Amino acid sequence: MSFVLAAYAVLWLVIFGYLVWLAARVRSLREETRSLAADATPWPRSAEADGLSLPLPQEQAHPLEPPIRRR
Amino acid sequence: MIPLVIATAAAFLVALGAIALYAPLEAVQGVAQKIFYIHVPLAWCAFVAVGVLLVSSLRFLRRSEPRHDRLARAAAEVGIVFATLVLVTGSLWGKAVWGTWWTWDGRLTSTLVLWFLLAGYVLLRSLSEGPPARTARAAAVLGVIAAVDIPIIHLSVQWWRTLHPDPVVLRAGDIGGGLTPRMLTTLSISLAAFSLLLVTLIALRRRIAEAEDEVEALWHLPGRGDLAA
Amino acid sequence: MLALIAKDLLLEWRHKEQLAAPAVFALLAATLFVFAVDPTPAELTRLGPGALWVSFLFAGTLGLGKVFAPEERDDALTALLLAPVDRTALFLAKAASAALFMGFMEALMTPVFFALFDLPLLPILGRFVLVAGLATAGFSLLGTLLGFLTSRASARELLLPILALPLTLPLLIAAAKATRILLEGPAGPRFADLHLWLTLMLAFDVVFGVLCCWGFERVVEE
Amino acid sequence: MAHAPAPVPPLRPAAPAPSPAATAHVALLELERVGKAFGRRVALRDVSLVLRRGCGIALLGPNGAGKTTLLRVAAGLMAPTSGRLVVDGSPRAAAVRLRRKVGYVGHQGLLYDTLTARQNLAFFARLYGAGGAERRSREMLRRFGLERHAERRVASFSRGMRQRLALARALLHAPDILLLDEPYTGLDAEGAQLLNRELAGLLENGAALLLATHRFEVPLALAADVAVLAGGELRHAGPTTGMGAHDLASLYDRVVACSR
Repeated sequence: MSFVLAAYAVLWLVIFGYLVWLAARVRSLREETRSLAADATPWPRSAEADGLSLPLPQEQAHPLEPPIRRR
Repeated sequence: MIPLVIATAAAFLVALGAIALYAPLEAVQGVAQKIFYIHVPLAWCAFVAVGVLLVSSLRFLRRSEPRHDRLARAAAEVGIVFATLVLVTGSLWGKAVWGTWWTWDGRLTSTLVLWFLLAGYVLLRSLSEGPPARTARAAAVLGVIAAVDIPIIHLSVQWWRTLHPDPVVLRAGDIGGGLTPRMLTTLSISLAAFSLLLVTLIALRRRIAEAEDEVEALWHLPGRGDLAA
Repeated sequence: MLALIAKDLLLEWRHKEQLAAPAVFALLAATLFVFAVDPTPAELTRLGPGALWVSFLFAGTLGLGKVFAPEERDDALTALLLAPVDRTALFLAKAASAALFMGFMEALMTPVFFALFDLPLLPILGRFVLVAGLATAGFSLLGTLLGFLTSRASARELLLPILALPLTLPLLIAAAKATRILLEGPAGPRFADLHLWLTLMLAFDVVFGVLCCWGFERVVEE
Repeated sequence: MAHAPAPVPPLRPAAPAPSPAATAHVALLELERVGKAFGRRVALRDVSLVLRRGCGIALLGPNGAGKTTLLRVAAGLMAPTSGRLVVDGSPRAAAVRLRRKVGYVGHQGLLYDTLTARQNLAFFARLYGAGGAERRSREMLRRFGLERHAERRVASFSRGMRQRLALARALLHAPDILLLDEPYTGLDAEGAQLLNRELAGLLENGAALLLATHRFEVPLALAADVAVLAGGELRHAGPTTGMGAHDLASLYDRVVACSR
């Protein structure tokens, strides 16, 4: 009799254990998204930044437009 | 998602009730036979999970849509959970009926090998470092190969068992035979409950896989918010 | 195709010492096994083949990890993909060179094993080579593909055996059983089963030969 | 709504090559509205380009603009997610038919470190078939000034010598189409000069060239067209006849600037 109970106990133990593990997985994903959103910085765009070898005259460098807002 | 969880819970209540009250006490094994009602459905679910893995891997290789890849990932992981349960309940049942924790019976041993294959699949995915698309394709190919190999392994384990020179001491007994109608109904209820559980877990794990892919995509776009319009 | 195999042989010849590593490993595994089990001569016929084949397959996985190593270093694989050679020929060439290396290791180690286990090799040599050939072919085909699948994984040396050994279990069982039946000789109780095991191995090789070529093509295409 | 790509003017043939090419400027390889996405990240969007016999195109663009992806798709290494490749006028099995005709040099050398230079070339020559592997590999070593190092292992090669050997490997089977990803990086003056001589020679007898680079003087030296790729889109494609280095630079910055 004890083995039957043991079997059913293990059944629920493993299933709920897996659910708890999944919940932990979701929490860690949420943390990762928060940290990613925090360090999103606008990307500088100019000829020098693109590693071009010819020195461009300064006045031709365009002012930086604000990065496109994500909808 | 919620209705699925409620349905599974209800099905299990009915199944447990049926197993405890409705199913008759089996003549030879007595109450220990009640493990049978979860051991067999678990084994059935493990093999269904592998089937889902095979189909979704093949579909992903034909048209590489991420959703097939996610389904394969979910099926493999849930498959391991069920395979582990099959092994545990199998050995508990063996201990209860024959007094030995492990009988190298053909079916149980095949499930053990199945467990290794699924573990290998999940390990390949988590340890791969190349571009995600390549990992997904590699995992899909492994999924197909593992699934095709299972029947061959099962056959060779059976031969390994039956062509064994020494007389086999412990016959694990044929699980299927000798079932009274009442037992059969209990088994089918329990089978339905476990199948629902399988579907719920796979659906849940697939949703999490979607979240994983979202986060993965964010890593590739640091700083620029221009997700493809 | 031959050019590919020739290249692999040339590559392997460059650092010959690496060839010996799997062979030494196989010998070590078997010797440790004997120490651990301390079998009586009668048991040796029963356990010897098992120890032999477990050691061969473990040593085989060590060799497999290196099959795609030269291609990984300077992305030479891309150069191969550029050549007008179809992917299956590429894969079969790699599998063939892996099989050659494994065969070389087995040829070296089998006499040593049989001597160590005091088992008669000569009377069964012919059929044993057949069994070894079938096992090595199947193992190299599957192993080469798995070697490629795990080429981008960390802890690759660990992951490859974990994947390869369960998948090639039928070969291990068949090879060990067949070898034992050979050792028991034609008078043995299960001599009739020999052809069963051989057909199983052949079927395994054919099924996974086709499947691995298909699989390689799927993964190598970007 | 993504910025509408500047209308792409039809590619007029480059200034007449040194000697007027005997064959008309027939198209060897056409990329028709090629797109390539890795999951959510779009690497190439709606790129159309034609590689003509005897014409060269220099591909300019900032890092991450998709130059390498474009070259790998053109070499048949990567299947485009949208659009198609047309080889000699037919899109059928383009990637496979492409392989015999393409010479590709990427950032890595694509060579076997543990083999010597001659063994590398001999192996690849045999791989491409059409006998005389030894002869052709020795010839290539000579043309790239590598005879002295023929028997040395590639692992011991400097960056420049490795790049020369990679170029030799790519030109081994006299390909019709040349795809070079920043071939001048790591080359010394002599190496660059050897490369220019080889490229001019190949262009002369009818090869098509697509070359990704960061240096403005390259397209001018080869009298090649220029194509500017930014954000995975082909911003500009046209000849460079009568353009100086600074005109090219300001054209580049105007084109790249408006892609933000």
